[in-house]
Amino acid sequence: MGWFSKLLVPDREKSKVPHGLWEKCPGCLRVIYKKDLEKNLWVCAQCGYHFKISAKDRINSLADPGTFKELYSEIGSLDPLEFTDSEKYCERYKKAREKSKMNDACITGTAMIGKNKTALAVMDFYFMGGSMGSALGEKITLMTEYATENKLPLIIVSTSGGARMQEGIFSLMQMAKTSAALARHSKAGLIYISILVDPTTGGVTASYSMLGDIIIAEPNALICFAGPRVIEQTIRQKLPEGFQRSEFLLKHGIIDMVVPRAEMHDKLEFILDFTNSGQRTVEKNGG
Amino acid sequence: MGWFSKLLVPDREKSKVPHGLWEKCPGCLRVIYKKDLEKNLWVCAQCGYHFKISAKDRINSLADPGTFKELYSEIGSLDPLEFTDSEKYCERYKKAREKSKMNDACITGTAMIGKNKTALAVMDFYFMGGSMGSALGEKITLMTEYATENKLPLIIVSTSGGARMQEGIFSLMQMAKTSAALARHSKAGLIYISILVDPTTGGVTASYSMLGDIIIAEPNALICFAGPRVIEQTIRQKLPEGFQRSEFLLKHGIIDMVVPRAEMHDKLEFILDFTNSGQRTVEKNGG
Amino acid sequence: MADNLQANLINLEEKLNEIDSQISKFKQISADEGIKLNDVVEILERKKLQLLDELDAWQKTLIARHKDRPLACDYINSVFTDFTPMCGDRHIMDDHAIISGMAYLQGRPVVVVAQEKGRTTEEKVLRNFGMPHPEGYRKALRVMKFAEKFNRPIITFIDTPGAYPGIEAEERGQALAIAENLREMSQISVPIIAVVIGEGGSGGALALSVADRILMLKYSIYSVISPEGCASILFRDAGKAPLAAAALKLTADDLYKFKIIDQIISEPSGGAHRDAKSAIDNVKTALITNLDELNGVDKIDLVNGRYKKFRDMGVFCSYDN
Amino acid sequence: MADNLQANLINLEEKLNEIDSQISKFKQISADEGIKLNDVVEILERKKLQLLDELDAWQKTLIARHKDRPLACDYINSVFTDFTPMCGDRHIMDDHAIISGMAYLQGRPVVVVAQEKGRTTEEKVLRNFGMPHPEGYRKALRVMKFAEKFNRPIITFIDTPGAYPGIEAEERGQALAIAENLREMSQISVPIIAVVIGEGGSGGALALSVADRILMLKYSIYSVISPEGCASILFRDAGKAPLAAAALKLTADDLYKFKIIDQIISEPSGGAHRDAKSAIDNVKTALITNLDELNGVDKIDLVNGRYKKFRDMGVFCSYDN
Ligand SMILES: [Zn+2]
Ligand SMILES: [Zn+2]
Repeated sequence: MGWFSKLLVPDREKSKVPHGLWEKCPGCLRVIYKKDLEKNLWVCAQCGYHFKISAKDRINSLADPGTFKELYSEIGSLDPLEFTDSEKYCERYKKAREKSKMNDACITGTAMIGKNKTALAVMDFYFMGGSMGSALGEKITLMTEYATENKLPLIIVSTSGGARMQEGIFSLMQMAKTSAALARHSKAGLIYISILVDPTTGGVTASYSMLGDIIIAEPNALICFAGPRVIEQTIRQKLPEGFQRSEFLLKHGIIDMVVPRAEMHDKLEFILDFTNSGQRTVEKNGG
Repeated sequence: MGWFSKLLVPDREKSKVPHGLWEKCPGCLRVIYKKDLEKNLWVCAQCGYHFKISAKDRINSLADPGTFKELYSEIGSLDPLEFTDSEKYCERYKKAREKSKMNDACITGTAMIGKNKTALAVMDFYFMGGSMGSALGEKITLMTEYATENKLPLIIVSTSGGARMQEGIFSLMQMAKTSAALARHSKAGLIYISILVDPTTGGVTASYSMLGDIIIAEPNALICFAGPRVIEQTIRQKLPEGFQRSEFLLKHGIIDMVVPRAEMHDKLEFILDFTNSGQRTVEKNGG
Repeated sequence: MADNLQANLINLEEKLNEIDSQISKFKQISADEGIKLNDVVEILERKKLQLLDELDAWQKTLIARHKDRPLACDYINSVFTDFTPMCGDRHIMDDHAIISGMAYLQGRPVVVVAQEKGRTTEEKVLRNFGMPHPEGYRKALRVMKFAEKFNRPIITFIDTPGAYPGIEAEERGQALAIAENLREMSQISVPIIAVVIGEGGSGGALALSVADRILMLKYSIYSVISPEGCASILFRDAGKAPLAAAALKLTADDLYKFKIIDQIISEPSGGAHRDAKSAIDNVKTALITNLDELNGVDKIDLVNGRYKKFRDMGVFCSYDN
Repeated sequence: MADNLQANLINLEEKLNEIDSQISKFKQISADEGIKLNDVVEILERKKLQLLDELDAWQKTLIARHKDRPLACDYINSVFTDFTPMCGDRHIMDDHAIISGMAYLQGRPVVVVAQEKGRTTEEKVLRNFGMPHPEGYRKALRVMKFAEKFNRPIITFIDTPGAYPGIEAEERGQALAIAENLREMSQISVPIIAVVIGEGGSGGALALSVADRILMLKYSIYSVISPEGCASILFRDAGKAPLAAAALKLTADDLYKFKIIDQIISEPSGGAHRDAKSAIDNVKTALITNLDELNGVDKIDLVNGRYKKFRDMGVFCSYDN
C-alpha cells in the first residue's frame, strides 16, 4: 500500500461521474461510497472492477508523488480536412479542450518511479474517446524521442476508441510515426513498457500500444484491433465470453501480464529496476 | 529440359532397385521402363511420383555437369558409445560404408549452378536411413563454414530418418552444431537454400533443414519433426490425408515453395542469380 | 441502397461511353469523307475531361473498387518478369490475401509484396477479399527482411478494404502484426516503394506502406476508415457514404495536396478498368523512375529520410493556455 | 510392464530406507547408552554409498522422473527471489509447459526460462506434462532476446520428455521453432547456463540448452531419445528400456565423461526427491559459481566460446578410401 496513500485527491473528470457521494459499480452493481473508491484508485473493493480514470488520476497512481513534470502540454490538433459531420470538428474539438482543460487526449512528461527517471505518456479516454489525431501522435512521438535522446525508459498508458476519423489520413499516419519513433528508442537499447487499460482499440492498438518490450494490461480491459461489434457484423455470430479481454490476450500469448491498478506502480518499479540498474529497490520510494 | 540431358547415367543405389529392366511406380502402380525413369530423373511421367534417389544422382540433377568437386569425403563416424542392439553399431556402420562406397549419409562439395559457385551438401537416405551422427553433422558444419569463409551460397538437400540413436548424445548435439554454423553463414549475408525431399524427419528437420532463407520441398515429401506413427500413438487418432506432406507444409506457411525435381536446377539458379548477382542468367549454362 | 450509390458511377460510364463513341464516329467520318473535324473532336475530348474533372470522392471510391479494375496479380504479371512467389509466415499459414516473392523489373531484381482481392468468386474467397490475417503481415515482413538481407528494393501494392476483422485474426494478434510491420518497415535498409492501386483501407493498408515513396493511381483511395464505416459512425447512416467520402479527403489528389503521397499515377480516362494495359504501363514507368531515383541512396540516409518523411506527417499547433 | 520396470527403483528405495533407519537406530543407541558405534554406522554409510554407486542408467532414469522429484517451479521459487513471469509468444498462446520471466539470484538480475512438468494431475494437464508446443519455444526465444537487450544472463531449467508430438504442434512448425532456437541461442550475447534437473528429452531439451555452461543434476538424464523409444525401435521391444538406457549413455556421469556437460551437481543420497532442499541449495550454489565465472566475459569471446563448445561436439575420423 504505502506509497499511494499520499496521492492527491483524484480529480476524475467530473462530468462523467454522477454528482452524488455514491457510485454504482458496473461490475457487481453495488453502490459504493465515492471517497472509498477514490482511496482504492477507482477499483471496486468487492469485485475488482476497474473504473475508467482520467490521465491525471492515472499519473498520480503511477508516478512517485510530486515528481511528474509535464512536457508538450501546449500541443493540440488543427482541422486540416475542415471536417464536418453533425457538427464542425473544430467546434467539437474546442469543446473537448474547454471541458477537459487539456489540449488533446494524452498527458506527457517525465516522472520518477522509484529510482528510475521515466518518460511517461498517459492517454485520456474522456478526451474525445481517446481518439488518435495529429496532436496525440505528435506528443507520443516527441515523448518517445525525448526518451531516446535522454536514454530514459518509456511508459505509455493506452486507452483509445481508435483513430480520430475527423483528421482522416493524418490520423492514420500517426500509427507509422509513433511506431518509427519507438523503433529508434528500442534500437538504443532502452525499455518501453506499454500499459493497456479499458478500452484500447483500433489504430492505437495496432501501433505503439503493441510494441512494448513488456506489455501489461489492467484486468478485464477490452483490447482489440477490430471492435466486437465490427466482428459480430463480419462473422454474424455472437462472440465468446471474455473475447478480447486482458485475460484472453494473456492466454493467447499477446501480452506479458495482467496487473491490477493497485499493484501497477510497484510492478513498473520492479521492471525498471530490473532492466535499468539491475538492482532491486528494497525500500519503496515515498512510503 | 536442355541441361540435364547431358547428365551422367544415374548410378542409383543398386541394392534398393530390383535388378530387372522395369520398375513399379508406388504412386500409380504402373510398371515403367527403368531407362525412361532414369531419363526423367526418377520421376514417374504418369503420376509425378518422386522416387527416392541417391546423393550422387541428386548432385547430378542439381549441379551443372562436370562441376561438382567433392570435399570432406574422408570423414566418417566412430562408435563412442560402443553401442550394440541386435548388432554392434560399428559392424552395422562398416557394412553401410562398404555397400554405399560412402563414409556417411551425405556428400559435400562445391559446384556451379549457372554462374553461381555454390557450396552443396546432399544427404543420402540409403546410408542408414539418412540418420544424423557426428560425421554427418561435421560434414554439414564444415561445408557451412567453408561457404561462410569463401562467401558462397549454401544448398543443403535433406532426407533423414532422424538422429542416429547409436551415437546417442553426440547425434543430438549435431543439431546445435550445424545450426550455430548456419547462424554465422547467415550473419555474413549469404543465402542458404534448404531443399527437403522424402522423407525429412526428426533432428534434421528440427535443425538445419528448417533454417533456409528459402525452403523448398519436392512434391509430396514427408516432412516432420515427430513421425506420423508417434503422433498417432500420442493422440490415438488417425491422421488426416496429406498431413506432414510438402503441400500441407506450404499451406501452413512453413516452406516457401514446392518444386518438382525436373525444375529444381533452374529454380535454384534463379534464386542464386537473384540473391547473388541480381542478374538473370538468360542463357542456361551447359545446354 | 448499394445500388443507388453505384448508380452514380454507371451514369458516368454511360456518358463516357457515349462521348467515346461520338468521337470515334466523327473520326470515322473525317477519314471517310476527308473533312477536317478536329474542332468537334476537341470539343468532345474537352467535355470528357470536364466530366472526369468533376468526379467526386465517392465516384472515385467506386472506380477504386470497380469489379474490372486491375488487381495486384495483373500488375505482377505485366510489370515484372519471372515473378517467383515466396510463401508462408513460417508459423501458421500462407495467407493468400498477400502475394509476395522475387521478380525483375526491367532487369532490376526486386521483391514484391502485394494485397490481392481476387476477381472471380472463387478467387475472392481464396484471397479473403484482400483482407489479410496477421499471418499475411508476418509473411510480408519476413519477405521484406529477406529483401533487406540481399539488398533488393521492395515494391508493395496496396489494395485492401482493411485487415480482416475476425475472431482468429484477433486471437492471433492482428494489431500486433500490423504494429510490428510499422516499426520494422521504418528501419529496413533498402528502398521501399508503395503503390496504392485500389483501396488503401486503414491500418491494413498502412502496414505495407511505410515506404520511401508512396504512389497512388489517380482513382485509388487511401483512408483511415471506409466511407461506409465513417458514415455509419459519424453520420449514423451508412447511406451517407458519399458524404463521408468527401469529408475524409481520401482521393489521390487530396493526399498529394496534403503531402502524404509523393506521386499520382495517371489512369486512362474513366479509370484503369477501361484500359488496363495503359494503367499497368503507367505504373511500370512510375516504378522504374522512382526506383532509379532511390538507387544508390546511402542506406543510413534512406532510413533517416523515411523516418523524417513520416515524422513530418500531422497537422497540429501550440496553444498557449 | 511399467510396474516391473519401476520395481527396480522401489527395491532400491526400500533398501536405502532400511539402511537409514538402521543408522538412526544405532545412533540412538549410541546416544542413549553412551556406547561408541561409529564403526557400525560407518559400515552402513559405506554400504549405502555402494548401493548408490551401483545405480544403473535405468534406475537413474526412474529417479530423474520420480513423482516427488523437485520440478522447475520448486527451483524457481527457492533459488530466486522476486520471480516475475513474462508470458506469451506474441503470436498465438502462452505455453504453460515453459515458464519464463525476470528474477534475482542472490541479488543478481537474471532471466529464467524453464520447462515445467507439473505435479498434480491438474497441473500436469496445464503444463502438458512438460512437453512444449512451438509457441513455448518461441516464447522462450522472445524472453531470451529480452534478456540480451537488457544484458541479463539467462538460466534455463531442462525437464521434458520432449517437444510435444501432436497435430497442431506439427502444423505450427515444431521443427522450425526448435531449429530457430538452436540458431538464435548460438548468437545471444549474454551468458547462458542450462541446468538439466530431470529429463533432458531430445531436441525438445536441446532447444533451451545451447548454453555456455551445461549443468546436470547427478540423477538427471539427457538423451537423443527416450530409453523406451530407443528400445522399441532398435530392440523392437519397449520393455527393453533398461537395456536401451544403458546403451544410450544418458547419465550425468556419462555426459561429463563425454565432455558434453560442464558440471555434475550432486544430489542427496538416493535422489533429489529424498531431500529437495539440499538439491535446490546445490543448484543455487552451482548457478552462482558459474554465473560469477561468466560475469564480465567479453560478449564476443562469450559467443565465440559458445560456438567452439558446440563445434567441438562429435566423435568422428578420417577414412582413407
Ligand atoms: Zn464491484
Ligand atoms: Zn506413377
